[in-house]
Amino acid sequence: MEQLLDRIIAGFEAADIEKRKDGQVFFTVPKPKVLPLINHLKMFEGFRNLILMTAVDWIEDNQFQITYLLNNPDTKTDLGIRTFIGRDGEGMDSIHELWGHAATFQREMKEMFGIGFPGSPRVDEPFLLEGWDDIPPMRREFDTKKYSEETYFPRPGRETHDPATYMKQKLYPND
Amino acid sequence: MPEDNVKYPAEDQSLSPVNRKRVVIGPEGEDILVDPLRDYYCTARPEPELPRQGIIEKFMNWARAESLWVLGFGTGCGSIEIPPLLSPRYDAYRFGVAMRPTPRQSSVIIISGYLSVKTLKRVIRSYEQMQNPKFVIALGSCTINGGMYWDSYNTINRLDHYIPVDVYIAGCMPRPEAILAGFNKLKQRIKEGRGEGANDYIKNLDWYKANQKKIIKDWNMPDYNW
Amino acid sequence: MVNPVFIIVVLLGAGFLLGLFRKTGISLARVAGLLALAFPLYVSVGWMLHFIGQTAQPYVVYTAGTVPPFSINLRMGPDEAFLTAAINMLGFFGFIYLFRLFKSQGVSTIILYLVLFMGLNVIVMTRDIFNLFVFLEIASIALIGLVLVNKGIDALSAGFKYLIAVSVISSILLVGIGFIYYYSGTLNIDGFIENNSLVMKGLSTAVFLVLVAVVLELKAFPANGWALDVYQSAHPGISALISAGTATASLFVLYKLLPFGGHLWLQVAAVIGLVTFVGSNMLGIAQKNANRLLGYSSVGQIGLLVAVIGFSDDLGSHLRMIFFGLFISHFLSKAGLFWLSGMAGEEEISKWSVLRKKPALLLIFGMFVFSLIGFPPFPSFYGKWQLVMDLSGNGQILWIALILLGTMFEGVYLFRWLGFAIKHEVDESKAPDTAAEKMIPAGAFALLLLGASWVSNAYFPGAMKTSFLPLYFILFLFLIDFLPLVIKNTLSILSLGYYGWRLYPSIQDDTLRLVFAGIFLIGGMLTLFAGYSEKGKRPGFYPFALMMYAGLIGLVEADNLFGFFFAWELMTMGSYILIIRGKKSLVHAYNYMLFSLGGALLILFGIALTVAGQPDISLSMLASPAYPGWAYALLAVGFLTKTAALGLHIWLPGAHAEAESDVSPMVSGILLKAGAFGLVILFLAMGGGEAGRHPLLYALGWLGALTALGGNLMAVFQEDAKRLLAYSSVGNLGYILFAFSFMTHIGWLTGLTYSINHFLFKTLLFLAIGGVVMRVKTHNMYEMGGLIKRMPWSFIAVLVGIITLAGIPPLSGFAGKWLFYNAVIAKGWFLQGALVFFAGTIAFLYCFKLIYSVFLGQEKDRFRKVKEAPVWYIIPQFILIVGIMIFSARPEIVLKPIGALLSQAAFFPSEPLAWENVTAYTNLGYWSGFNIMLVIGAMFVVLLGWLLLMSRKAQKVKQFNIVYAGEAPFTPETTHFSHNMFAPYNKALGFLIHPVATQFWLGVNNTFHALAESARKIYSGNGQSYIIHIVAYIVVVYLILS
Amino acid sequence: MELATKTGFVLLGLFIILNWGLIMAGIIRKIIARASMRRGISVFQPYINLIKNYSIRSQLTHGVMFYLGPVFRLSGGVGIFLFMPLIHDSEIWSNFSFAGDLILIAYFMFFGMLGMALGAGEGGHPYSAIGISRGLAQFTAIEVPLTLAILSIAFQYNTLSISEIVARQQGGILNWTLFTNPLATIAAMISFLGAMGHAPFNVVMAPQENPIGPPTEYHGTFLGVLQTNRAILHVIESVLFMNLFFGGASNWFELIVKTFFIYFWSVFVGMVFPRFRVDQSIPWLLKIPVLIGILSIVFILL
Repeated sequence: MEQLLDRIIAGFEAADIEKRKDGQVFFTVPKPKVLPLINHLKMFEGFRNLILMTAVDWIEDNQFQITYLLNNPDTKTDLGIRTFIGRDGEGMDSIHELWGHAATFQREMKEMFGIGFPGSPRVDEPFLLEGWDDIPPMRREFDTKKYSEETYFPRPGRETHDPATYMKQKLYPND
Repeated sequence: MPEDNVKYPAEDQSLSPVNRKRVVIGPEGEDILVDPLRDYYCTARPEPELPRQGIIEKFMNWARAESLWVLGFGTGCGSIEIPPLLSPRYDAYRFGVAMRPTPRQSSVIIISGYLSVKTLKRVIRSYEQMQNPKFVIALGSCTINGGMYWDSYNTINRLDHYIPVDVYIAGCMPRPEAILAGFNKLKQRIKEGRGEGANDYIKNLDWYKANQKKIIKDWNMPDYNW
Repeated sequence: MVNPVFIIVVLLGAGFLLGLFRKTGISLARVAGLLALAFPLYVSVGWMLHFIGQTAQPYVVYTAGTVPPFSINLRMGPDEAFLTAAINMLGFFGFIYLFRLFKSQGVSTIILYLVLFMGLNVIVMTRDIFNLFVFLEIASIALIGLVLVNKGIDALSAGFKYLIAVSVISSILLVGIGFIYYYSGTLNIDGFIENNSLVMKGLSTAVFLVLVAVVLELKAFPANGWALDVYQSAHPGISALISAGTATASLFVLYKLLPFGGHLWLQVAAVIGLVTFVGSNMLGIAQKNANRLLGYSSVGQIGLLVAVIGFSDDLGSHLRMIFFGLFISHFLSKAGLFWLSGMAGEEEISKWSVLRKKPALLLIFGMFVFSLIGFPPFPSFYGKWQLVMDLSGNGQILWIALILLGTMFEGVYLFRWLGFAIKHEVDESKAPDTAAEKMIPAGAFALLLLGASWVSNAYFPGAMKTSFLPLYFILFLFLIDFLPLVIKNTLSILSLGYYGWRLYPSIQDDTLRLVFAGIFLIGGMLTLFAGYSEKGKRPGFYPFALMMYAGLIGLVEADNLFGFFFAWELMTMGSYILIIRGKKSLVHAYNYMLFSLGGALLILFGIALTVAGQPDISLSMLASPAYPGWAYALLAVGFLTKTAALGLHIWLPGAHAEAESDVSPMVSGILLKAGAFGLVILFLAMGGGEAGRHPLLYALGWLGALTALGGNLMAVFQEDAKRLLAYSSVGNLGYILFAFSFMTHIGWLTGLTYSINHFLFKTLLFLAIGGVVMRVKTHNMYEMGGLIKRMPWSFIAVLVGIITLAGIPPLSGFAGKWLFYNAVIAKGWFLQGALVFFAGTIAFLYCFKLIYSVFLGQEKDRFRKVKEAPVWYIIPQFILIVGIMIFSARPEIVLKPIGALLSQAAFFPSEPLAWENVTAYTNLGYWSGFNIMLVIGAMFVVLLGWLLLMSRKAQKVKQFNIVYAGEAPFTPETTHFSHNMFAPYNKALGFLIHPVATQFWLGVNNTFHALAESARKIYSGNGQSYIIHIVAYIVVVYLILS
Repeated sequence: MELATKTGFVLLGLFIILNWGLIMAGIIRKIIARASMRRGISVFQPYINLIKNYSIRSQLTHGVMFYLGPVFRLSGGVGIFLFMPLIHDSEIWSNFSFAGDLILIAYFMFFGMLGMALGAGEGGHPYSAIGISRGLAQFTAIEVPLTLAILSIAFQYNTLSISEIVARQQGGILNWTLFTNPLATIAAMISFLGAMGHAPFNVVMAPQENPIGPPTEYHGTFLGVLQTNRAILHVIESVLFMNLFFGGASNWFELIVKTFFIYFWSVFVGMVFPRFRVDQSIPWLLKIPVLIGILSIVFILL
């Protein structure tokens, strides 16, 4: 594991290494190194299995984080590979050639975040949302509460409380 | 879809390929224009089926109430509460409740929990394919006011804006006992002659359709699914 | 009468003169040559006419003014007159054919040609053996000169091989002649034949040498490679001369010399001839080169003729008649075929489709092929019939088997060839050569062939006369083929009606025949009705359709076995042409023809074993055949090829499915009944009582049951609508066979009810599906669907059809099922019965598949605008529906008279089926078609009224308004559940329909082809090995003889 | 007049059979429920369901054949009733059995199946067609042991008339075919399992795999008609087996008791056994039951 990490650090400029638990390591690599790294891991290091791909919107830093979670079933090790791309229309390279099911993750990310994956099969078809015409709903500038109120006929009379203050009031009304 | 000898006119690009107008070549080499939404589906507008009067309608309502055939369609997490309903412990059969696998033969649809826009489309189809009279039981707070998904971008808040609801059963989730109580409430309603949701739906079809179309952006089915 | 010696004089003189005036120009020389050839033709025809109808003494010419043995004498008897007439006819027309060739080749070729024919004439006429030898040499050398007309290494080497072989043979002949002269002191043929008994001992070597040389001259198999090479590489016009001309002369030489060898040599000739016939034809089946194929066929046919001469003791007074029939067919057809080969200009038989561009050529080609195989009305049919009958009379069963086997082999390659010509794809860039000088000989020989057919019918013994009236009408239809379709169709329908009207009085008491005649005639008229919807003139359709119907009616009308077989072959010929008209029918029609031919030959064999040479050939002879076991078995198997019993069924699905829309009902609903009728005739003759327990019947019963199961099971798994119906026919004919083999009164009623029902519903279904197929242009059921909205009338027809097929009350199919149960229980064949019943329920599966996949389910985009089937298809369908309704409600109208007939004619005296008004009783149960219909009708109306009352305002919806788990169906194609509909059934029972029969026949086919292919290798093309063949042949024959 | 009387009695018989069919269905459902420790439906629930279906207000139709399908189906059921003698030695309860014998009834079963198949076919639903193809495929195999049994008893009694077969079984329980020809009875009763559509032969309607099979598209009055037929058919087929194998009935009470137990046999087996796939049930039916049927014939012939 340590040697593997050394190799990755040396060869692919991995940084920000974070050992979560036994056999599970997350780290960050620059965008151009992602594809060579994944290729290398799949071909030479036994990481045959793509568990998932997902994205996080760091709106404050104006970037998306994309995470690939790879698994080596022989050594029972997981690698989380993070990378950062710009929020404004910058796409990411598709890895559907390595794993067919990556196309589905990428389709979801395209729909939910608007991250482009040029060349990925069916990437522009709707995945969960049929006929969505607003900005992608998982981007944090999308105000889901406002959208819901405008769209879904909120039933009048609904009260909303902040759980912390509400419970405090209920349980310790004297404080 | 066999793509050879099929041509698409330029219009209707918004529709999915299945529902787009197309020209196919017939056996004699002639061109045939196919408009799926018009040619495959009945486009008639439904008419309300008014109840008969007096004792006959009362008798029929009794029969309808005592024989509630439920469409087996679980829309959300609440559908996990349905199977116990039929187990020996709760035994819904004794109230004349039975599950049917096809909407054509069912008279009750249970919306069991949160309803996303995508599922709503299927619910509308299934509901419209049921025969008059038909009844809707809405399960859980999600169908009442959105419940814990009240501010979701994709989950409806009020079911009764889209299809007429006969009985709401509150809770998150309601237990089988509550559902049985709901069935009995529905029976009572039917026997009182108040189970006219199907006719309400048809009478206010425009309003319902407007609400439905507001949230279902890719409306690629006929206006009424016979 | 002109003295025949002038034949020689004129031909020789013309040859010399042409030689002298070599420079005067080729045009004049050609005309002179033609005139020179016309003269012997005139002379010999004159002599032939002189001998016809009177027993004039042969005319003998003595040369040099003295009598033999001091001079050479020529004889002109009836035989010589006929043969020289034939040879000179060939010479005349062959000259015309080569007219253009002579222009390029110059006068010397014409001289060679004249010399050749002089030689041939003398060979026929001379009675002096040395003279014979000399003219054989002259003819051979002239012939080799003509062969060398074709430039190129092939012809050169072939001519050289021919020369060597002929020299070897002639030297043997010469040695033999020397011996003869040494021992008998004379060279005169009549002289030493008279003397041979005196000096028997020393002559045996002479006899051997002379006769073996003559036999080799006739290209005995397998020492005949040299001849085949010549056939292949010579100019077709020359090959025609070899095949028809020199062979004729050589045959006559054999005939002249054979008495010399005594009885032993007759047998040798028979064996050699038949070995040549079978062997050569077997090698032919793998051959693809047209001219070489004709070579094989020529060798084979000559072998048969040699055998006929060899049988001359057995045939007695029939010899000339048989020889005439076989010879004239071979002579005219083979010359004609070689000529056609020159016109087609194609070596490869698959490329003969160019003939299609000239329908007249195709017609002539077909005539020649059919005449070679021995189809009526051509002379060889008469010849072969009489030959087989006479041989069986003398107990020569093995010879018959060999003759039929050889004929079968010949059919294998000739029909492949004919099929290619009719149906193989055609190369647009080529066209047949139809210059007048080539058309005239071929056409003339075709006409002569027709004339010979007429002669055969007119002058052959009385029992072998058949009514040529239908044939004249068919000929008339050929002549008016250019007229519009409406006229021809109307004429055809009217002719069938007229014929029925004419026939009715003679069979009105014989209900059995009446039923079958009704099926053939009414069915024929109804199916022809559909023809009105065809566009264009439909060239060539009506003559053959009428030929098939003429054959079918002939079967019913026939009162003797000859007439029956004549009609049977006529029907086969017509139906073959009808079937091959389908778009993809090439292979299927070929299969059909091979099975039909095989069946016909077996029937001929069976008849021969029945009649065994007796003069009486009436149908009643079947009751007491000479060899009962074999005759019945052969006849039964022969008829079963037509009813497509399991194992013999593989031709049927393709043939019926790929035929044209209105031909399918003809061949399925109607034609198959011919086989059933044959079985009826056969079983009737076998009689009830003791023969009813014949072990053959037991076997046929099982075969019928298995056929029913197999046919129906195969139908279930078809995706092609017409193929499904075709397999269903296989199954239904299995029921019919099963029912008839009961040989009980009620079993026969069952069989006849099934036959009538099958005619009604299968014609109906094929017409309906044919109409649909016409509109949608596909046979695949899964491509159709939802057509009920477009074709409601066809739907009703199919619905009625399948209800009848499945035997559901109240329609008439149930009558068959009910009778069937009674028959099974009465007979005690429970296991077979259960099998057939199982088959019946399986029928339900394909019935549903048929109607559902085509008419119900999802409508496809492509067929949204198809129209109802043509009205000319709908009308006969509804006439048939009315027929079904009448038969369902009042079955007693038909069944009562049949039952009465079966009892009264003492076939099955007990009458277990009694009628009381409309109710039928057996000692087991009862059934009343009329009451059932009444009850069900009333009930149906009441219940329909009830439902109408309850749901009168139902909303009409469209095809995608179905519940689809909340989704919308994707496309009609993916929503129509049709392809491989009964997959689980296939999983459960599919192993039962493993194509055993197909594989078996493929195996037979491959074996013979492989055999022919490897045996053919003896013809290495090497002249030396050919000589070795000849020498070895002589040695082997010698060893066998001694 | 005679016809009117006859028709009157036939209608009365039909009414009794229909009601007994509905009640029997209720009783059986009740028994099943008790066996699985439930209270279960009311015995009269089938009536209520039937009334409910007839009181559905809206209908839709896919075409003429869709409309006629239930009519064919009910005609099939009623037709079998019409041609079936109900009570032994009773002229008035022999219906129209003078029109045909056992074979007529055996083949008339196809009438309803065909109509249903065509009607469901025109519905255009693929599941309908799948259900039908399974049903027909299985039915071919179900019929084989039954045929063998029928042949066996027809030969045994030397008649195909049902009244005659019943008459020959009178005079004590030991004269029943059950005892005189036990093998044929066993073969036929296995067929009966298949004909009734209970487990293990109920893959046709299998609601878990394809919504309810052939009648997927049928609703309201159409479904009501189908349910009416079902009630009649279950009783009348039991009557057929009663007549053939269990001595017939000499009065209505006997008929009711016997048909109940005959029908209950199929329910009983269905409760105990799991479900066959079609490609499993066909080979199974063609092995053991067919063998038993053949043995029964051999047994009779000896």
